[in-house]
Amino acid sequence: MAEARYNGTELMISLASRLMSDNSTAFIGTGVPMLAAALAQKQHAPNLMAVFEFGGTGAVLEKLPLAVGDMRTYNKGLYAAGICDIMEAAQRGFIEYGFLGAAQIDPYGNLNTTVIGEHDHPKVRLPGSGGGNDVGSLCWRTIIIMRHSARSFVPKIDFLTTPGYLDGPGAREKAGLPKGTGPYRVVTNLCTMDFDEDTRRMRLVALNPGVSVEQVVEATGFELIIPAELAANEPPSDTELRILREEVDRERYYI
Amino acid sequence: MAEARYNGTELMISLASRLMSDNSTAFIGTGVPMLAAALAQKQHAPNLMAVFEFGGTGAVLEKLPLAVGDMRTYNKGLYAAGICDIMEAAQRGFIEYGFLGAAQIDPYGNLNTTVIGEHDHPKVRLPGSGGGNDVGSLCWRTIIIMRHSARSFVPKIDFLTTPGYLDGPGAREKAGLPKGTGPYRVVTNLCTMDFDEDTRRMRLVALNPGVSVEQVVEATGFELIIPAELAANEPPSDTELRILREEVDRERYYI
Amino acid sequence: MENKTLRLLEEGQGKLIQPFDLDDFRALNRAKNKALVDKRCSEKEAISRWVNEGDYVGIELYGTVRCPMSLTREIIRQGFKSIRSAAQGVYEADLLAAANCIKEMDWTYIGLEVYGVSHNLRRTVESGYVETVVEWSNAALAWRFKAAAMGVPFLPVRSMLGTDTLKYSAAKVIECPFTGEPVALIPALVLDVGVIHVNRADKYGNCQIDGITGFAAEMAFASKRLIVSAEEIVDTEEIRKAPDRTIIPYYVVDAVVHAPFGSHPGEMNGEYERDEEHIKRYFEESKDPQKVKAYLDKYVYGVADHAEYLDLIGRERLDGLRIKEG
Amino acid sequence: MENKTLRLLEEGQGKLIQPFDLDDFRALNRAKNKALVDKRCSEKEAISRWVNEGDYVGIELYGTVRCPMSLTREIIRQGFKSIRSAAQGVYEADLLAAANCIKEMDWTYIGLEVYGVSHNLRRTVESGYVETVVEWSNAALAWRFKAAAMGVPFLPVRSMLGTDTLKYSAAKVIECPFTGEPVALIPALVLDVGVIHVNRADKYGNCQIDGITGFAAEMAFASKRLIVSAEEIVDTEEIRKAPDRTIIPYYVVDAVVHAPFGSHPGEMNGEYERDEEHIKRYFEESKDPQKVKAYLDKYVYGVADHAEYLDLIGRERLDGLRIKEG
Repeated sequence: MAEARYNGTELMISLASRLMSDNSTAFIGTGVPMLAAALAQKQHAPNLMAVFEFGGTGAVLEKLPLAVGDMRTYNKGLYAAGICDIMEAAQRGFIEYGFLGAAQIDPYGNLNTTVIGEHDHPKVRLPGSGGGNDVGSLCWRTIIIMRHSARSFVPKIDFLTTPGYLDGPGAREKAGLPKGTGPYRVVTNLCTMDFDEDTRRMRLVALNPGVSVEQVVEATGFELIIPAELAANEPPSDTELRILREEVDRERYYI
Repeated sequence: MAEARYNGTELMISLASRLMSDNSTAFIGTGVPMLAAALAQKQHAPNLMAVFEFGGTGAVLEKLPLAVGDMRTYNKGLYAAGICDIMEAAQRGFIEYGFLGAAQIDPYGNLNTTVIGEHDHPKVRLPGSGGGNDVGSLCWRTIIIMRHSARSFVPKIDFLTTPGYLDGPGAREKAGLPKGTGPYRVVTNLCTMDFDEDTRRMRLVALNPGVSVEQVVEATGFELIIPAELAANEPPSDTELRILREEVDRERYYI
Repeated sequence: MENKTLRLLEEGQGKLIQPFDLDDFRALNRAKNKALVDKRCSEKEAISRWVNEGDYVGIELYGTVRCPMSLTREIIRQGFKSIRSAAQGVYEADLLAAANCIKEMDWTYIGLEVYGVSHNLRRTVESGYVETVVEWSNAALAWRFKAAAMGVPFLPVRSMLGTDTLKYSAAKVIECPFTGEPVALIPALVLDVGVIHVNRADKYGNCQIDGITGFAAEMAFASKRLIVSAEEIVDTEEIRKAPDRTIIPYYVVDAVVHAPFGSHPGEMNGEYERDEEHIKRYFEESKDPQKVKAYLDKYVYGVADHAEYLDLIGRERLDGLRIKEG
Repeated sequence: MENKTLRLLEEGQGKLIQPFDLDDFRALNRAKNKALVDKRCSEKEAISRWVNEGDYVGIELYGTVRCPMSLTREIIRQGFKSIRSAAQGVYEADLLAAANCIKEMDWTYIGLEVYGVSHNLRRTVESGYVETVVEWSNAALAWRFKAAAMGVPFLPVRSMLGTDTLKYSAAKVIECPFTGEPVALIPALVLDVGVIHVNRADKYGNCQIDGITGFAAEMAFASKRLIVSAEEIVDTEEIRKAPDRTIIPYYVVDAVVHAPFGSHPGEMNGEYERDEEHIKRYFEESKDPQKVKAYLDKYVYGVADHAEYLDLIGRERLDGLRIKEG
């Protein structure tokens, strides 16, 4: 697959960053999303407003924050408030993009970050919802970033931590979740996927460089919708890689 | 009644101020209560924490505030927040004394500050609840300050703006109001009254200087409980009068 | 799950003057431009662009403190006749009433504090010009803004219970599903337009307020459209130096009006005292409808804008109101 | 009125670990002394006086920022074994888990952010030492503190709906009496003890925080007993100069602990960076229970108090973490 010019993480970061439009808002959690947002700000989205869970808004992402409450999340910011203020802004519809990851994902984009096995006697205790459920409930468009494997892309997840499209069309609204929200894209080391409007099931959109449909199908534990026409994801440009390596994550915490 | 050494307002202010104990908290509205609190602070209650509706807490009442949002309400204060913060502090039980006035009061201490006549076609439109209903609902002990007359002390008020004991014992709790709260004293130009524990009806406690029981009964439009023993309210001392006239209300806005 | 229910114990009979749809509100908030764009404009432009006849308009202030008076006078000047509003004010509500701008009101308190009842409000309500009056407590109204600001349909509260205030409001009382006890639910109040005066703002709308904040943040976040006026316009670098001083972030703001002495005849936290003489005279005159008309003709209709108003009041007089250091 | 009802659509099956009675909470708040009294004491005094075995203890922080670590280490040092807590932290929760202090948890997120999962938490939960785990989202937990801070039994929210997170929480879903749509209700969380670290406080407990405030105010107001530690103790005149900077007012505070570098190895807004090397090493070692024990023996049990801890870390090293001006 991807040649040695870049690694899978760098690819996912650049793909995610390209999904964010300028003059918009993104709810940023720790890890890859921070790098994607920082990269977007330095590229096509200088006016992307980065919103951090614990209160930072409009920070200039010069140095990579290591934590969602890190000083860098409100460094030279425009508004340093508290977690409730930010979550309520999301509840009021102010936040366009949210980023999520998970141990397990199902065909409807529902996510598990809580337990593997039974909740009360877990095989593996995972970190929990954190802000994930709130992001998946309240942001307009959530972008899910994961490594692609049949172990994590499963027909049924052990625990539904964060809502995707639940069990199909209209289910979110029926549950009382804000109208018009839900998973927007799934970005993996193999491809980009979205969700079919009629079934709300995951659909392949674009393959990463050197990746075949067969590879994607093999790494997906459920039936994926494969459209007749597929786009191709451009690899990270030299500029993107330079910014990532020399500006965004100098210390290489993530890449 | 009261000789010319002081007027009825000055008497009511000093009586009200004496009801507030030190190291406590008082929710202060505009008018007489502000003067009473300021007087108390300068006399027996230096640690009386004055809380103002729009956010001021712990101010040093050097100059008389003219409005509940006046700068003087947080001048050298300890905490300048917003109306919700203050009202929520009251809802959490932090505020001991609240002061209320009204156009009409009934035997249970229920107050009308909304309309005389029918609500939808009022004879007289009064200022409304303002913070009154909140004070009467959320403070532990409310002190009602009014001029005594049969026109305002009535068997049935035209509109129940602010809760006293509603229709008797247990009625506040039954309505969902916080336990153990309610009217504490009624201070008038004629006397001080409280509320009988068994019936929650108004009861005479102490007569003002030179006032007879008959005068009080005559000025009360409903049957007042008259106990066998009555206390006597001390007139404002020279010190109290000096502080009121020379320090608290120099401009004589109220007295 | 099996059909469990909760008891709905009481429903206020007051009209919900401003029905809300949180998903529509979300869509409007989503559509607001998040870019840093210069939003400065005059009172005239702000009101004519962002306020429509019949709108539900909220004006934030307390007593005579931090009142957006230059914007309030512009609303009157532009001749609105059927504004719906939350009456939690003093001088500004009295003035709007005097000019017959208001048709429906969520009412909590309108009086002139130390100077007593509001004659203009009495006239406009007792005469029936104001068609609908719905009762609320001060906290309830502030909490209704807070509910909208939180993006939720209601907030539970422990005041208003057992009273006619609740009966003539649009609140409801339910049996709490956690405690089993009665609790009042007050509906979110999503404003068409919010009008707020602050100490300083940058051209994008990031606002700082000194001293108590009243319900500025709650109202700002509860407004579909938000007009702020500021005593001073500062560079954004000032904002970035202390982001924890920002009470209202730029992205909720639609218009920024530079209005020095914008609260006159009211006061401004830490900047100037209220014009006691002017207010006292106004409240005296307000007993007489003719004199009120004369006041409006002179101070509102008779001037083209806030600058002319300040000239009329007199710069020297205004300087005299400034708070001296210390 | 006639028997109207609302539908109760869903009830989370999770345990309400900390049942609440708002009227009892009111009585406790009423009993707090409102006088300005000196509340300064040591970590040892604060924890032994205000924390009891089995208490529900909340520790406010975000990631590794503004952590009351000197107080957390004292809780471990005093050997508590059955604390109930809200796990919304990182390093401090990991440490409490490593020392087996916790029996029941309201859980939202416990991981080490950039360094991945918390090995100690995994062990304590997977081994069953922690008997009860109730799920919540981050916002839901913060809003539960906010409900208590507002003095109301619950808050309505639009997250958690439709998920197992709600099913394994103690939230309920009702039909909104205003919109008719489903809305989640999350119960108030009234803490026995709240533990918060701030930039500066006066001896009475008036606290200032620089930068983002996390959920400090909500937790402070949701606590029956409140212990604050501060990097710096300032004169009350400093507080009175800027009352609008007070995030936590004195009257809710029970103990004030002077704890310079109290957040170490975490960071402090505007004062010092986190000790990356120390944290990285700890998280590496935390994979091995023996090494965790050695860490606790050295940095917690092996020192008498915070002063000794700082000596052990080394004053020079600490100075190196200070943020240089600009």
